[in-house]
Amino acid sequence: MSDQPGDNPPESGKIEQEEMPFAVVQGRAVTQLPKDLYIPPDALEVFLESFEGPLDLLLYFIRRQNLDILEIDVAAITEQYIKYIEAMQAMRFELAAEYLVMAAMLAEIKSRMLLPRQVQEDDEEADPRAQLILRLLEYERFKDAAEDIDQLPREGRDTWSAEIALPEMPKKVEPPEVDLRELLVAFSQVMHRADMFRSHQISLEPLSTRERMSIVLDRVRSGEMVPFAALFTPEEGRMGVAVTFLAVLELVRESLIQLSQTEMFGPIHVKARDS
Amino acid sequence: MSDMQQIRQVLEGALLVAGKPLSLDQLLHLFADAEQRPGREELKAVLEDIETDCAGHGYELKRVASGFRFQAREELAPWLTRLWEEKPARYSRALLETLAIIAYRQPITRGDIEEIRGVAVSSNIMRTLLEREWVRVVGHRDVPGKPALYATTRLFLDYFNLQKLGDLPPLNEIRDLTEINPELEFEGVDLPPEREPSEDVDSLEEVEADDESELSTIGEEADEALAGDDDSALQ
Amino acid sequence: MSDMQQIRQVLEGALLVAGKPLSLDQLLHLFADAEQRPGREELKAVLEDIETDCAGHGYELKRVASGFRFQAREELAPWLTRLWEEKPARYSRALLETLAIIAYRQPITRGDIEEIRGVAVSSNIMRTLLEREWVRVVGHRDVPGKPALYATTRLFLDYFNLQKLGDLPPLNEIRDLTEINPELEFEGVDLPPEREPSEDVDSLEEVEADDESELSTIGEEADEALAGDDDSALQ
Repeated sequence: MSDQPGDNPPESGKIEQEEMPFAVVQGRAVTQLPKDLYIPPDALEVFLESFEGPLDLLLYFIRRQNLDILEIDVAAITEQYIKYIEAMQAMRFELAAEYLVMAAMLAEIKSRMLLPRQVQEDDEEADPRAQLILRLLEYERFKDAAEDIDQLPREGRDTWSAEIALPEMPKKVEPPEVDLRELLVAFSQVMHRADMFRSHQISLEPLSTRERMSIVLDRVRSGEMVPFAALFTPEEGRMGVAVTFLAVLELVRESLIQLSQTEMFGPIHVKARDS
Repeated sequence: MSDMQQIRQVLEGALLVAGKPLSLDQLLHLFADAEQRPGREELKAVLEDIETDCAGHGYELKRVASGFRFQAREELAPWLTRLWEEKPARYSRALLETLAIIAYRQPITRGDIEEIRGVAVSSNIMRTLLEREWVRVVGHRDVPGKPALYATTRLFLDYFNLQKLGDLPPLNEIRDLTEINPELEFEGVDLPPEREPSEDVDSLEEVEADDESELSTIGEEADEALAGDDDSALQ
Repeated sequence: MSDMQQIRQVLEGALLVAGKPLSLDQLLHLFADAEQRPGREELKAVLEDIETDCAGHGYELKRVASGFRFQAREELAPWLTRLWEEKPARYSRALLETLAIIAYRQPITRGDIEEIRGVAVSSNIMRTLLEREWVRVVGHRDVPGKPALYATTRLFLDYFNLQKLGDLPPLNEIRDLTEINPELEFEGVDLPPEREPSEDVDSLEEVEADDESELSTIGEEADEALAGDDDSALQ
């Protein structure tokens, strides 16, 4: 590996010998793109797109020379890379910024190599070649890993999950569970909200009356006349009877039931209103 | 591997993964290679073989109109149905509010509920409450449109362990709940805002250390997502 | 039908109809009845039995990250691929490289990936990986911009027929540079944040599926997956 890459001008024979030929034409290896050969821009584009970035392109150059990454002559690779970039630019091909950054970096490495070697005063300044080689090595690991992953048996390409038919099955859905506290919080919040939007308070009848209203309504629901007296359960005592009575009055007030009496002091009948 | 055995394996594999019945022609089409391709009779014989071998297994080879398919055995339905058993979803806030209003203000029309809640009550909510038999129609108010009057049921009381509606806390106590709500923090009442997994994780180390809780967070989110879906379905 | 035989049939049926991997917990959940429910060990024994019986058939019982699934044998792919009109998706090198870097270096930011690849990672690639649910955001690094940290998912492992990250093909070793090329001054060079690959994978195993308590952990995680119905995206 040459430590003085600057000695090799780009067109030097040494590099040409190392290069793998692009093609063999009439028995002669062609190592350089003929300058007069028209390459359709599309083809170049395809060529560039087959590389996953500047590191990939550099790896390609190294591989083309059958070299171990660790053995590369950074300067020679730099020459190739920059020639490639120049060719692309000559084709007025739009290069991704990364390629140009890499070109600049390579150029910098090369120019440093040209300078007389100095004892490194600043220990922290790293050898840029080493830095590049490490990046190439690291990238190559993942490039290989990507190929390995691509080889793994893949669902839908190499393997398929069994999915056979079901027999007739009844669908059952579990209804959600509700905690009473959830219900109370919901109510408190809705009442709170209602308070804020209203100037008047919603007054609630004692629950027992409202419940009794439901019960009475249920009794008369069928539409038939129910004897008024039958709505009362004497065993409940005075309070119970009073609650039922209040419920009936409230239902009448809300026009939910009708009371009818066919004759004076005759039995009173209760009927749901027109339903 | 004998030819027969290979044909059999191909058929088994295809019928298991196809996800639909396969006709004899489709099965034959699997063998592109003319030499390798079995005859129809041979194919039928192999299928019969496969069918016989299903005995004692959890699946069977069925012949349906469009061809052959593997199917799980009918007798397994009670177990298999559990695979799709949906986690009990949560009821929406709207549904709980509606139920609470019916409980406290019954008998009540939908219009009344809407007036209290300030928003429309969806038909789905009413249907859910009626299907669950927590609420029923006890009559109709004698006004234009004859709106139904809703009341709670015996089942409602049973479910919430109440003897009678009077066991529900009185309104003034309920109002206090609003103030103490933050302390109650019972599950399911207030869903926490969805949290981006480990948004507070700052370094690599923490990420790895935290991953246990990460996974559970993801799980919860999935649950919530599920609950949310069902909710919307219920509404 | 003996109990054992019934358990076996239920497991077979469930694994065949599920269309996705089922964890041990999910399998246990099939048996609602406490009396009928097998123990974990019993369940594992039955699964082993089922696995053994797959020999010579066109399918196998495969264990992947989220649980167990029946799948057609890999060797049958040349035939079975004819079942579908469409060719299986091919993924670009860029996508596979990005995926590989995330798999081996997780959790990792997009910037880190770009650093390794030397080229910008297109948003399309990240979106595809996220949409396929092979990759998810597990946190944010505490640096300006708070870049997202990416990691692979269980679905990624399932898709590639892996149980845990440790089953990935090992990363090539980085050679001892100073020895091979002493001339180059590697000292002071910023080595890429090199964690030992093996160590890497170990800690990640813990992240994905702690293999100590393997079965139970996998089970719980898979339950979550079921709840979220993660698989639907892949089907």
